[in-house]
Amino acid sequence: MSETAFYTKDLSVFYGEKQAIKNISMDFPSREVIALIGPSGCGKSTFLRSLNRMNDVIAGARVEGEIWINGRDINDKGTDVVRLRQKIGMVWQKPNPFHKSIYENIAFGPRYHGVRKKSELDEIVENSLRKTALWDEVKDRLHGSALALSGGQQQRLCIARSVAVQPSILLMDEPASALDPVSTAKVEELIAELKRDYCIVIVTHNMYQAARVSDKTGFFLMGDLVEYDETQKIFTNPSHRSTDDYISGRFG
Amino acid sequence: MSETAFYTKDLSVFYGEKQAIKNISMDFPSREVIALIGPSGCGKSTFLRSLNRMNDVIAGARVEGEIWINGRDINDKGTDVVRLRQKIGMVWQKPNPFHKSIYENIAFGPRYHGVRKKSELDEIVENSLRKTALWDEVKDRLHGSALALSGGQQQRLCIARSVAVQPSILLMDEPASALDPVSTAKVEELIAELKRDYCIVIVTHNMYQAARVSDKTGFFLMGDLVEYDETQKIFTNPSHRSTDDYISGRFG
Amino acid sequence: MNSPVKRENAAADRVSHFPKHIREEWVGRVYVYACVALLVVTIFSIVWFIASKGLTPFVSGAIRIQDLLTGRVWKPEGEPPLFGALPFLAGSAYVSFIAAAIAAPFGFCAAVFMTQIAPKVGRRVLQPAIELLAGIPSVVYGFVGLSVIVPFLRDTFPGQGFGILAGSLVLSIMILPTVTSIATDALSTLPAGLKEGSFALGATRWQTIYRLILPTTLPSLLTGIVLGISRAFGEALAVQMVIGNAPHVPTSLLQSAATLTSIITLEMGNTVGGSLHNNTLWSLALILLVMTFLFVFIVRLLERRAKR
Amino acid sequence: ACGKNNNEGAASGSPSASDSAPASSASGEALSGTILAAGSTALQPLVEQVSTKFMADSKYSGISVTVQGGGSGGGLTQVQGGQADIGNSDIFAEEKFKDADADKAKELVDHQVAVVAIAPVANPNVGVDNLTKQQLVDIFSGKVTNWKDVGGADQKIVIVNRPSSSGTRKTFENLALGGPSQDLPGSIQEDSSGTVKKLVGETPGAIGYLALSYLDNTVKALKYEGVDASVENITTGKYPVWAYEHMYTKGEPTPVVKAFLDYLMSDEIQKSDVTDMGYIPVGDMKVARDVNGTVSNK
Amino acid sequence: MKPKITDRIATGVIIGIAGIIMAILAGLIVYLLYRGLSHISWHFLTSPPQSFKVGGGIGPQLFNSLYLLVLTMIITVPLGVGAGIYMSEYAKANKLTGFIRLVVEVLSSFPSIVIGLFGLLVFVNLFHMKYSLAAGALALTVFNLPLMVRITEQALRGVPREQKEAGLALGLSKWKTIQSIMLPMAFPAIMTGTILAAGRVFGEAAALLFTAGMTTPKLDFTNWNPADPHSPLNPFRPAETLAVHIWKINSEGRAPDAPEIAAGASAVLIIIVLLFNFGARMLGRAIYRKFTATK
Ligand SMILES: Nc1ncnc2c1ncn2[C@@H]1O[C@H](COP(=O)(O)OP(=O)(O)OP(=O)(O)O)[C@@H](O)[C@H]1O
Ligand SMILES: Nc1ncnc2c1ncn2[C@@H]1O[C@H](COP(=O)(O)OP(=O)(O)OP(=O)(O)O)[C@@H](O)[C@H]1O
Ligand SMILES: [Mg+2]
Ligand SMILES: [Mg+2]
Ligand SMILES: O=P([O-])([O-])[O-]
Repeated sequence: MSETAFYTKDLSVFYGEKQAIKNISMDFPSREVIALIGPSGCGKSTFLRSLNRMNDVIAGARVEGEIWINGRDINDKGTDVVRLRQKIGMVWQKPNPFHKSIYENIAFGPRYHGVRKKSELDEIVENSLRKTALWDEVKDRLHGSALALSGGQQQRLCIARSVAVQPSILLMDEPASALDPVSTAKVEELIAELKRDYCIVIVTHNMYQAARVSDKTGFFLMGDLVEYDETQKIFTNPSHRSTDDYISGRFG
Repeated sequence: MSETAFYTKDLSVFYGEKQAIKNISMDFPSREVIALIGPSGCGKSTFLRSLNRMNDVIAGARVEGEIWINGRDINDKGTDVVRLRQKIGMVWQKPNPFHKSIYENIAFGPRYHGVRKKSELDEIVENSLRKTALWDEVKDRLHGSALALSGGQQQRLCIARSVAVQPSILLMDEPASALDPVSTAKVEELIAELKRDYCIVIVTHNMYQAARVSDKTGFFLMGDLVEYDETQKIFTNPSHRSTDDYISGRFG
Repeated sequence: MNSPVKRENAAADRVSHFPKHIREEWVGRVYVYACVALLVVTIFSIVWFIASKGLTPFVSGAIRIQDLLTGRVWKPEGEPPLFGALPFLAGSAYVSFIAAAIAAPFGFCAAVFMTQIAPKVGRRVLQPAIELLAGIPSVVYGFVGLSVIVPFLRDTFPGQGFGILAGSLVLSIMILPTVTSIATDALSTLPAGLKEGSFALGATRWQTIYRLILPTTLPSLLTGIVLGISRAFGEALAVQMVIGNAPHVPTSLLQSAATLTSIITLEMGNTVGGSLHNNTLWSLALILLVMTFLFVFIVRLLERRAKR
Repeated sequence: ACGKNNNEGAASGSPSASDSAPASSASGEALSGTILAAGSTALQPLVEQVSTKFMADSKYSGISVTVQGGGSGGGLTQVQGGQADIGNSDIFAEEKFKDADADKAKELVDHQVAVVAIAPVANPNVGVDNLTKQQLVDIFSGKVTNWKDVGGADQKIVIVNRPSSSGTRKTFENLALGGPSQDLPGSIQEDSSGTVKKLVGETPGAIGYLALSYLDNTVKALKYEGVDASVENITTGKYPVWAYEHMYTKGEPTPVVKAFLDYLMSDEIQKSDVTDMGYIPVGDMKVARDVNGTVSNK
Repeated sequence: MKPKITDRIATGVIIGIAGIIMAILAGLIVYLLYRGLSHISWHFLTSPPQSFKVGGGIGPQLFNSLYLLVLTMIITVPLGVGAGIYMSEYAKANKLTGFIRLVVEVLSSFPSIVIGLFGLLVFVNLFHMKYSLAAGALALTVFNLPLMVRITEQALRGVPREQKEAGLALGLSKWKTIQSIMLPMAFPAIMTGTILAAGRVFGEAAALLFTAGMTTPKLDFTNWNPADPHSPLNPFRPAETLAVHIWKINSEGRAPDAPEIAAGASAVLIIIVLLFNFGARMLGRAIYRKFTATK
């Protein structure tokens, strides 16, 4: 087995009284793609969001348990959340480019993190766009609005934006579910490409997608991690009845 | 083939400038279940809602084309929309019980349509709840708030509420997608049960569900009806490439 | 001189105790907290200053609270001076309640029109119109009241036109936007699908509104009405211009009356600071303040009800 | 006692001051400074107008005068508290600062700058042009409610009052009615003389009272006890309902303030602006009145 | 059939009432313009009022209103935006926040005359500002602040959560995210709201009677030194605004053409309020288009 990028221990998330995630311990190897599947409302997004402490943003959300990255528990009080998030990129279901130019969308992060020189920034922008296979499509309109791009392009731009600040982990919440077949294929290719450098955690409701892109798959049900194993095992020979029920579409 | 409950001819729906549904002609046989599938945003809900003119409620929505039920085009100016909707029940993805008691939720419709006698109403309530397999679960708290029921129960209550006004067509928009496995199974059973009396049109994103419950399936893509055929045919041997791509999970 | 330092911070991760982003965070924090602190200080000083002025007549023993609240005679320059504020309390209560009684059905109907009947026309025409009504300054309402409503009432009914009715009519237009906008919010934020559920059963629009929407949104509608009353209660100039200002408990809608605000406007400038008369006017201001708290309290109660 | 001294000071100062003040300032360099006069709205227009002229005068170009309204009470409070240099008032400070505050009045120095008479006014259609004191008392106490009972048309009487804190009302009550009146149910009360004039003019059967400076032909000024409120009758004391317009300073005025007050008392101003605006110059009065209301010949 | 008839009737009544409201508004505006427009001229808009003669204008009052508005906004906007940011981004769900919400709510419910009286006590007397633009601007700030807070809070809440999260996820500090991602997106809404609030401030009179005063000294419009007592810019001079002027003219006005002046000034006021309203809408739309770069 490869080295571990990070792992959680007894992670629970509450929304007010309600427990959305129940004592989940899970470890994520570097340079692999981990898919999280499960029916709507089972807590996939909640779990994903707790990994970069994005749940801090939600009023009433409370996280318990530990998340160890680089020998530190990020739920510790002393954690520098801002620094942490720089190391963990995130991509959402709905593409959410900033209302700025394509160039600015990507340069924004690096510039904030101290890159001042125009030439350096230019380079980062180009590299990020190349990595996400967008460069050829947008190189002529780098200073045009990012909102003028198609949905699929916007989503890849958002991935490029994350990549530009050099994270080591990428969290993706249904990154292709709002995209057309062609864009979906491109994003999936991109994931395969990026996993050479990053640990990628992807939430998806498309089981074929999970099977295609991931190395390991976790099945969630009502806040519990029912099963977590090699993707191939999960899809061919799951250990739990409910996993089987779900992947064979008996509910959800 | 069985008799036709209703059919559409060149039906288009616009939201402002944008055309969400493009010239769809489709016929719906009585006493059958017709599933509508397709990726998010392809117009399934929009199409369904135009069948009982529920799009009237949405500002900016405009419907063109014909929908023939019982020898009349319901898009005709003269149509009595109220009467029409009584004949076409509707169930939504998110259960939407009224903020009233269980009893009142079901009695609301019949009472409004002229049933005054307490005994008659009682009977309708009981029958509707029995039909939806809710009776045993709620008979002791008929006058408690409907909002205290679980999601699955609420959904079945909404179906019971529709059934209580004796429609001939039932429209269901992802009726089980927010439900747990057990409730999903119950709703699917219910659909199989109800199709003895009604023509049921169901939107679902769960292809197994479509395969399980429906007799015919229509595949939508970006406002077009790509393919419409016997369910078995669609799932085993679709005529179109994109149908195949979709049901084999290559996107969506 | 800043940029090299920053660069260094970015590079030497954990060395500096105050990396740029933490400093930044503090700047933001200090700024917003200061703004909020100022808000709190403001409100406390309002209460403190008005209360300390308004309580002097009672503390000094010159007037008893119950006499002020229940006294029917306002004769501050008499021998002995009499300070009965009941006429103003009654006047304020009458005008604001009647105004609300007129505005409530109008507001509800306008809200129904905008959300249920013709949302497009509503958004394009009625909504802006109502916002405009809210934007018209109260002196302009007073001016129109004085030059249209008062002469109209004078010519149509017995009396001089000035009085509770004139005040209420002017106020009802002024609070219509408040009532309407809250009703509109309540109607448009109804739980998704509620209305459709009813339509799908074949209920008519009116049935849906009357049997489903009205009961479900009632607490919110009441909130709007209370807010309207609250606004009417505190309105000064428009009312003062048309109500007639006689310090008597009104016995008819067409009789000149006075409100708390109108008597303050009228007499504050003519009395010397520190005199009993002047201090008693501050007591009236204090009553206005207390009423504000009361209204806010009621609104909160209703809102809590609406949430359930 | 103090009040009396002040009166005399102001009255006697007026004729001579006009030339002494500029003389004193001419001896040194030109005066400069600011003056804030606040208070009576009745007096405000006059002071404003005069201050404009004053500042336009090259002799006083270094002085800037600001005039504020706010009501007599406010003016007295502000001058007493030191926020204003001059407190304009329609009534004696002693009438406002009473009881516990009586001492405050003693610190103020009175400068009477004009006289204003107040006349009962009625809607032109009431059919009456003279009222006796008793008739007025009956009307304002609600004993008489129809004009026909005082010899006019058969019409309901509508009283348009000023608020009880008004200087105009106080003067009218004291000098025309002989004592405080009540606020009757159904009477209208208006903040300012302008509104009173407007209402009396518009409202059938209305009666009120106004300073002469407000009069015009939309309302009818009534004779009081058969006496017309003419300049002649007022200066001789035949028409009793009149009052001084006061400008109070706290202690003796500073040179700058004194220059302005002297300018206001100068013949040039008293004979033109003061009379033009419907006031009567103090110097024209052949009678004087003290704070207790005692009238004496000068 | 019966429910349908009820429905028809009810619908008719509701439409009727909507019509009545429109008619009231139209009537108001038409009346005000009809009475006032004929009196509006360049001279009327620029010359000072006359106490006793015909032909007075509203120049200084108009200037005062605008200047006071500017002063008020200079104070209110930074404070209101700051507190609004607190409300939407920093307030935790605890008692303190509940209390601050209550404060804002109460503050916005205070009658404006009470705020005016507070200004009289504190700004005019205690701080020795006398009746002045500064005192008026502070009173109006108190009056306007809660509204500004609410506008900002709502505008920020209108920013999609994903935008904020995208900023945070890039490792931006919270403040930076607010400053350079959320505020720009909220800007059109804040702008629109601010202009509407400005309209409200422009027409406010009750809070000014006892703070900015009811008089205007003679102004020298060639003197732009804010320290000079005759300079229109001096913030420590008293200033009668247009709204206060209307109120005063309606009661005190002794000029023979007082009714016309009142009507003319009301028309001017209403025209400006209309301009604020339409301006806010149009500007909001334009800015929105610019920011979302939908060219
Ligand atoms: N902000 C919130 N406040 C309260 N409850 C929430 C909140 N967000 C999510 N929940 C609840 O927590 C549970 C888990 O939600 P979550 O969004 O993580 O599910 P999910 O698996 O991502 O679903 P989906 O596939 O629909 O995105 C759900 O029951 C949801 O209702
Ligand atoms: N009220 C509306 N106004 C404008 N556009 C709308 C509206 N409702 C839906 N649309 C658009 O119309 C298209 C079809 O939407 P529809 O809701 O019918 O899709 P769907 O197939 O039901 O998707 P889903 O599976 O997500 O429910 C979408 O692009 C959507 O953005
Ligand atoms: Mg999710
Ligand atoms: Mg849908
Ligand atoms: O001059 P007044 O005191 O009556 O306003």
